[in-house]
Amino acid sequence: MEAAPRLPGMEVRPVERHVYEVQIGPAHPGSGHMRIFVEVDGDIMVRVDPDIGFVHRTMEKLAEGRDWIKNIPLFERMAILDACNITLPYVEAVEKILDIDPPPRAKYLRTLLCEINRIASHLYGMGIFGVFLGHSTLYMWAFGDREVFVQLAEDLTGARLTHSYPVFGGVRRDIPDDFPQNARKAARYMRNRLNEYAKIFLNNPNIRKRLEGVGVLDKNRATELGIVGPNVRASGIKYDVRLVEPYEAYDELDFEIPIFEEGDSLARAWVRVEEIRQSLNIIEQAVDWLERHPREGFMHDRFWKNAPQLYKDIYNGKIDYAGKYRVKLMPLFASLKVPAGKASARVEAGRGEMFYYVESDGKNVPYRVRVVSPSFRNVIAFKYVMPGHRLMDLPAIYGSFDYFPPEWDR
Amino acid sequence: MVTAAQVAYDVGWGILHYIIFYPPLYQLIIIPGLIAALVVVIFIIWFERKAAARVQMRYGPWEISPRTGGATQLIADLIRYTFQEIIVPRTVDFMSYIIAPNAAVIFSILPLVAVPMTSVSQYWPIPMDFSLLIAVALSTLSPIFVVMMSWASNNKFAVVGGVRESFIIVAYELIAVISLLAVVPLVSTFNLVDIVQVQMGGRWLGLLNPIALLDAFIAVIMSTSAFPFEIPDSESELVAGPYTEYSGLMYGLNMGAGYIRRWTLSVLITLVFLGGWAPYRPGPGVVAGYLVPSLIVVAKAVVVMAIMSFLRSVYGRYRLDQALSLAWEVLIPMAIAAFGISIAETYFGVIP
Amino acid sequence: MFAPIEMPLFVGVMAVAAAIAAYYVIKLKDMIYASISLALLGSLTAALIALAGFPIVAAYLVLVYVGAAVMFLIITISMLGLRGSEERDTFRGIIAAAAVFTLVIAIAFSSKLYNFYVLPYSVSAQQAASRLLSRYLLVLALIFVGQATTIVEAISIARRGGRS
Amino acid sequence: MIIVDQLTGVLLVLVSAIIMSIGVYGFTASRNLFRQLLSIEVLFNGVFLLVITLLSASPLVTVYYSIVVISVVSVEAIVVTAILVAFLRAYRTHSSTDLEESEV
Amino acid sequence: MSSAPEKKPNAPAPQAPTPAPKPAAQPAAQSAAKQSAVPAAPPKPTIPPEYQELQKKVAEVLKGLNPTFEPSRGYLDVVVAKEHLVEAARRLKEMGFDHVISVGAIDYIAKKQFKVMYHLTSYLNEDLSKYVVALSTYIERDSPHVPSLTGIWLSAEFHEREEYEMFGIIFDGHPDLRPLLLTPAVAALRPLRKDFVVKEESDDIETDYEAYLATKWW
Amino acid sequence: MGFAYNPYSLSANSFVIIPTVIFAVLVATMLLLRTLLRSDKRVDNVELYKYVPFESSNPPRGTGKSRLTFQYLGYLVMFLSVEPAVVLLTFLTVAPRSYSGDLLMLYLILVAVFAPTIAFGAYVAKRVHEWGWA
Amino acid sequence: MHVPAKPSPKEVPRATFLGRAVAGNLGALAVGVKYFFDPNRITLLYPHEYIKLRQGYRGYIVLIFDKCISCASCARICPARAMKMVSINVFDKKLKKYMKKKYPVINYNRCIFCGFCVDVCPTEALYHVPYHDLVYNSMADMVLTLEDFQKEPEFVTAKEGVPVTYIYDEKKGLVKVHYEEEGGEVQKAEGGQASAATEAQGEQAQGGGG
Amino acid sequence: MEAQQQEGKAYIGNLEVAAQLAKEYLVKGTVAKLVDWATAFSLWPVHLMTSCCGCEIGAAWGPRFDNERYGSLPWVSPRQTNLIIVEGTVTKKMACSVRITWEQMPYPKFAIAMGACALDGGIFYNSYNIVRPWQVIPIDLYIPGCPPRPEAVSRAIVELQRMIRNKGLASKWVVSGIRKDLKYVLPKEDLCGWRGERLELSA
Ligand code: SF4
Ligand code: SF4
Ligand code: SF4
Repeated sequence: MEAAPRLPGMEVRPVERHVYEVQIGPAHPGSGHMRIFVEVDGDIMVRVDPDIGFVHRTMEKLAEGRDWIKNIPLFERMAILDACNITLPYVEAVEKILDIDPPPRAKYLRTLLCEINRIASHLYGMGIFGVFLGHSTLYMWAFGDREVFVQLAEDLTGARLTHSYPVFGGVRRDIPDDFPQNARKAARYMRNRLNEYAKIFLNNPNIRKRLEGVGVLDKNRATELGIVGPNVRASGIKYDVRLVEPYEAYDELDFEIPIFEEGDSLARAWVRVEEIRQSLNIIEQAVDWLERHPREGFMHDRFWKNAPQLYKDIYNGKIDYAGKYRVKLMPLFASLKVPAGKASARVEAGRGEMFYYVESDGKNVPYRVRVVSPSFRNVIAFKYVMPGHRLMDLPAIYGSFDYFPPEWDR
Repeated sequence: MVTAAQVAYDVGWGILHYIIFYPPLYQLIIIPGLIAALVVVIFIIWFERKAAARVQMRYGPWEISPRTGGATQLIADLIRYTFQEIIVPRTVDFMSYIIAPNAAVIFSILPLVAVPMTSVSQYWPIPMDFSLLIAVALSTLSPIFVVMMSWASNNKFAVVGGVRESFIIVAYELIAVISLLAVVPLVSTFNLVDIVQVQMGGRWLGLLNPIALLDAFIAVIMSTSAFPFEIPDSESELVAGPYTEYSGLMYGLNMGAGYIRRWTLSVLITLVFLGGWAPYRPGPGVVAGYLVPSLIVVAKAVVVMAIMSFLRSVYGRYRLDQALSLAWEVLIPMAIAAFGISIAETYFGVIP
Repeated sequence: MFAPIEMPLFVGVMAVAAAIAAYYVIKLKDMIYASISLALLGSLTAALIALAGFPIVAAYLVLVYVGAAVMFLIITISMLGLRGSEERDTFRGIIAAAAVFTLVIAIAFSSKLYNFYVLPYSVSAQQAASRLLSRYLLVLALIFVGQATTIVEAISIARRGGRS
Repeated sequence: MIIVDQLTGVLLVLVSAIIMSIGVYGFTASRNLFRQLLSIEVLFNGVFLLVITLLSASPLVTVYYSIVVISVVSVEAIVVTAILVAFLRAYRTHSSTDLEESEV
Repeated sequence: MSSAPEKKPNAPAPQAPTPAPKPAAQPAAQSAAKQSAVPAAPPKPTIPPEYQELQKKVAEVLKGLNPTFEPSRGYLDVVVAKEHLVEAARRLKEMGFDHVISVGAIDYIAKKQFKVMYHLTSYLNEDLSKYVVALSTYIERDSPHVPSLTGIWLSAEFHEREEYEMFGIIFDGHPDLRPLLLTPAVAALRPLRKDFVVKEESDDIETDYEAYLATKWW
Repeated sequence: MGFAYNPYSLSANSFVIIPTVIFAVLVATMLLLRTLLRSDKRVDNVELYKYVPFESSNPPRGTGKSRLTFQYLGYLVMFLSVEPAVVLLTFLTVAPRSYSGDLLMLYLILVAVFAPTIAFGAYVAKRVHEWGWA
Repeated sequence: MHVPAKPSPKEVPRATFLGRAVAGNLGALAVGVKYFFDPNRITLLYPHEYIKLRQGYRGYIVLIFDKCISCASCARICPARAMKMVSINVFDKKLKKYMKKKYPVINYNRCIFCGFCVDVCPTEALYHVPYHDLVYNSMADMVLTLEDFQKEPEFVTAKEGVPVTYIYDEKKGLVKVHYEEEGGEVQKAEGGQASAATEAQGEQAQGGGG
Repeated sequence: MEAQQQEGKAYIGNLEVAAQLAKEYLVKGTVAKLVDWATAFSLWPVHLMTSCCGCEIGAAWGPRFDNERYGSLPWVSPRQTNLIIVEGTVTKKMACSVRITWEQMPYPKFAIAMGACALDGGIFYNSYNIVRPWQVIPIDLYIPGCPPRPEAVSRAIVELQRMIRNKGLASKWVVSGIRKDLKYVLPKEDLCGWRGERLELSA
């Protein structure tokens, strides 16, 4: 064998003679911000070694040096396309330590944005999935339809992706006046659209061939690997944080958790489609609730009772220049001190269970925040599911787990 | 009296007639050869992008010339490629690296000299007795150079892409050969001119044997690795397949070679199944006898190619082994069946 | 009809090209390029055959031999990843080559020098086909059976499961 | 005119002899199995030419023979390669040395 | 309009949880001292009510291993000694906690200890799904060795690799203990340890105008 | 028509001379462009990885020419064996109409012989685990 | 109103071989052809059109100098340390003398447009302008001085294009309409502050006219 | 006279000088304009996602903002592209790849830094694991925002087209082989471990 080029500073790993090592990523269309060492024997992958960390921006460390409130935008950058779901457990955990419970309207608003985010995130994942299989139309459609929901989120929060919406004790804005009918229109539009998605993508014989029976994870294997989210529901496991430990307003809403038994890539794609349907239901219900109830109770009293009149005017839409129904933050937010204690919280983010462990020692910065994002728990699947498949299955499996490297790298 | 104008006219006519319309030159370089192919490829890539954009809720190339819908986009791309640096990596085999794409282009257009563009024997580049056979045989040569390209690049993605290309050749070649030759029993000849003449009355062979047409169509898509068989340069695992290391105009050439191959085979399909210059009967003279029929063929072939390009917006790509087993379990039996249909039609005298 | 006066010129050019291609098959270090040379050699042989008046054989050669067998070699070699040095026994080679060359020339020119000539005449494909069909149907069927056996045989040999 | 044809014939015989001897040279000189296979193929190319030239007096016979020869040759290439593959694989599995280093 | 911390007295120094066994039902009295800056008084940290029942079950399962339960919210913090970790893990797995949500380590630099926590929950046992249990142990900061639980829960593999590179905790028996996220040079810093301090460029939010304009921010 | 329209000249022009000229022009263009469009030496000194093979923007490891996709050799074998037969059959179909009975018979023989063979081949070729090296 | 979520087992729609091969292909092709002939384009022709963002959009930030009471809340809450307080001499109108006062300045190299500073400012001395599509040639341009911070950044797009908004539609998702047709002006007229919108609109009118 | 002769010799013997003169002779006026026009309308960004701004890149090439209208097509391999968009944070692990990708692109090439992280670290300004992209590659345009709106990406492309056409960046490169307005950085930090030692490659 010829000597591999010797480059200083480069880890040289021995490679079995009969295999051929392909490095996929980071500057590769078939990988996101990660590298996968794939060893192929002919066309069959024999060893897959995901090498992650290309987007590791040291959030856990930075969080230990920053004020509590500043960590919300920080953690949001993990997966900006799923911003509300990603920051919500942090907010919840801190609320648990503070022992406050946000008012119901705030809960519904959070739920609403979470579901909008979930749809946007699923559509993003489907779009990327499509482009992995060479189906550019699905990519474009998913991104086009995602814009509908991004637009909704923008109407609600004032930013396309990085909403920084939930804050301790409440949320930052209330819905604008025209939001309910817009949301309903969007929901109806999306339902029709999903049928066309099924026609051009999921039921397309070409795509079905690529996905059926590929990357099969059965119940026990999925449990052993600790896969989360829609992926695990595609394997027939009834686990969804919204189901087992309802948070925010989820225990008051009527929706289903779609479960599939097959556990292959196709089922994983279908779970997401069905979840989009359910999320549309939830959005409609939440919007109904918000419309029926008066605009009050946006923020926990503890942070709001001393608010001056100006703040209330802005909230009630009497002054409108940087958005109506805006919650002004009290200056104490800037240097909030949280009592000593520790808490964990989990929510069902777009890609699965999002888990935070927060420990405070009574200072104005956290003592330790441990973040486990759904994608981080799914990485292990690549290592154990891919071997034995063909090289061309790599994007199919990779895409079906709905990758988002910044999320797993944190 | 001989005037200067007359001389000029004669000389001009002479040049036109003996140089430009000299059949090999005309067919290789002008229509349907390099120049027509260039125009068509530019149009088709533009069409491909625009059609996909239409399906995909957007505009596609537009700003460059809003009035024509961005039709000059590909010209800009071509010029940009021309004036870009050509990086030759240190690890490549230089001569093969340079030669392979050029040879691929040449062998892609070579079948075009074996096809007639008119029924006037004066304008045949070669004797037409075996033209179908020669064209089919020549069209199988150019993929070899894609493999050579990938091997010369000495890049992992390129080599994997090259091997996939060779497997795809294995899958498509038999289909293409059988389905293109499946019309032979109906006409009892390899002469493409005769084949076109038979179809003059609107009895296109594609209608007599639609399965063969479908199969040939799919084989062409496969052979040029277009969607849904875009396997050799499937970008999600192999970055650009065999072309990964090529930059500048060399890459343009590579991409062009694939499209030119598709163009060549489309012309062949047009002649064999879609009646060639069919409703039109070539008259005497260069224009009526050569230019017009060749333009008709070009027009038909462009339509064929446009349909192929449209599939990009509907399909993803197959896996390599799926494409292979699809070829062996569905398409080759289909092609053999189409062949049988032709023989049976002959036997039972469906066509007089 | 006779061949045109420039026929030997064409043949000569092709012959030189073919000889060069053959030389490169032997010379090139990289097996892939050698196989590609072989493909070129096959094409040039086909061209020579076509010039000699048998385009149908030429087409068959290109389709079956160049398109298939050479492709097979290329793929197999690239799959096996054969590279590296090879020893050569030049002396033995030259002796053998010279012997074969003399032999061929001697046989060809001694017996039939004034009898063979090349017709610039195309074999009618229809004629050939009808003759084959009418006389050698069974032979053809046997060829088919032989081919089919080859598939089974080669597949069984090449795959691992067959042996173990 | 008959001179021209004969000249052509002589040329063809010559070139086929040259190609054949190149093939034989490669076959005898090299020790690499695949090189030998390629050399045989070169040899066959010469043979095709020679057959065509020598038999061209009766064209139909030429066509039959050459078609059969070509079929047989291509099939032979397959079988030989298949045997090689099997051999190499067996060789590989039994020995720890790498293929590329061992002179096959 | 000033901020809260100025109004309130500073919070007392942080009290790291003690590893010593302590009756879980009676939280430490010291928490009363921890009045926070937040207007209302925080509750006494206890075992959350919905976990009371689970706590009994877990205590029963881990009998003989001296489990202690630390106050926490949203999960049940079970602390066992390092020697008993593997056995406790095995029993918890038998009980139905079949995968790991998170493996987290905490650096209590004042006590010269690391705490390693395995947050567990269940997929297949639907009754246990609603609980999160943290199996944790304290280890010495100087010789950070802890038995790897990858053999019991495969899902812990990448988490343990991460904690390894971030804290330098060596998980004995881990099949593939390499740095995960960082390049070797950065991982050598053990970045999540408390003695690795991230530089703030300046804690001062106020600057001189000229200095501000003169600063090359990049 | 004269010299240039002689079938041999036509063939030579179409198959050899003009393609060779185009080929030469193309190669010359490429070499010329490569010489002309070179970045400055100063730049090359800064960009050390410019001329190394592309491997997803990692420092390259190993060489590209190596042992490759082996699993689909079965399809290849099948192709090679089926092609001569089928092409032979297609060649025979130019026979005049009166022979179509023979032709049909030959076709049926071909189908009868090759249908099971192809089925067997496809079945075996699909079982990839029997083909790999490892 | 407690309706717990329920798991609902579903199945991937399976089809028979023939159905899959024929109906699947035809269905996919039909959808493709349908959109080919009846495209549903939602594209914004960007430099010629631009989205008129809603009032609440968190775009670039402008300081209203007179309202600022130098409380430094904005700088303290800024998660990216993009805001700094700088002290300058200002003429105090009440006291009629020069005083050293602190004012915020912003560094757009850092700012993540989270809007915390605007939301925390007790006197609403900061506001967002509803646009966010500027690019810079050098990083020095993005460190704003106090004077620049009081001006709205130049909105180049408004000179080149016309404003559009998107409305929701059940059939087509988002539909692009021209801003004037939406009656946007009426809304804007109410904006009490000298906001970006009004100025941008003035520019727009010029752009539209020219 | 003598000088001329010497030059004449140089032309024959020295290919580089000859090529240089040929380029200077050919590429000016209309040809230069054409080159700039073509390059401006054919900016193909390479597929390199460095961080979460990639979402908005996806949206920017998605149907609503459709940057393909400018003739800009995201392409897969750096060898065929001429634009690199650094999409947000560049970590130390990624920096090597960014650098290699940029180096493997053929000239004339352009670079855009997108997002606060790519300018000055954004919210991660004091992270120990990031580098600033302008320390790694020379940048032409900066887009602030976190993430910038897709329109801002479009704006950057429009702006870059203007720059290319007004300043003749592409044609100037063609003539002189180097872009005078760029500082070619060699990173101070040892990103992939390439400094000090020469690359050894066995073919
Ligand atoms: S918007 Fe956020 S990042 Fe920007 S200056 Fe305000 S607080 Fe800082
Ligand atoms: S928060 Fe408002 S008033 Fe206070 S310093 Fe900032 S801008 Fe001025
Ligand atoms: S600028 Fe913001 S969105 Fe972009 S990479 Fe940085 S954190 Fe992510």
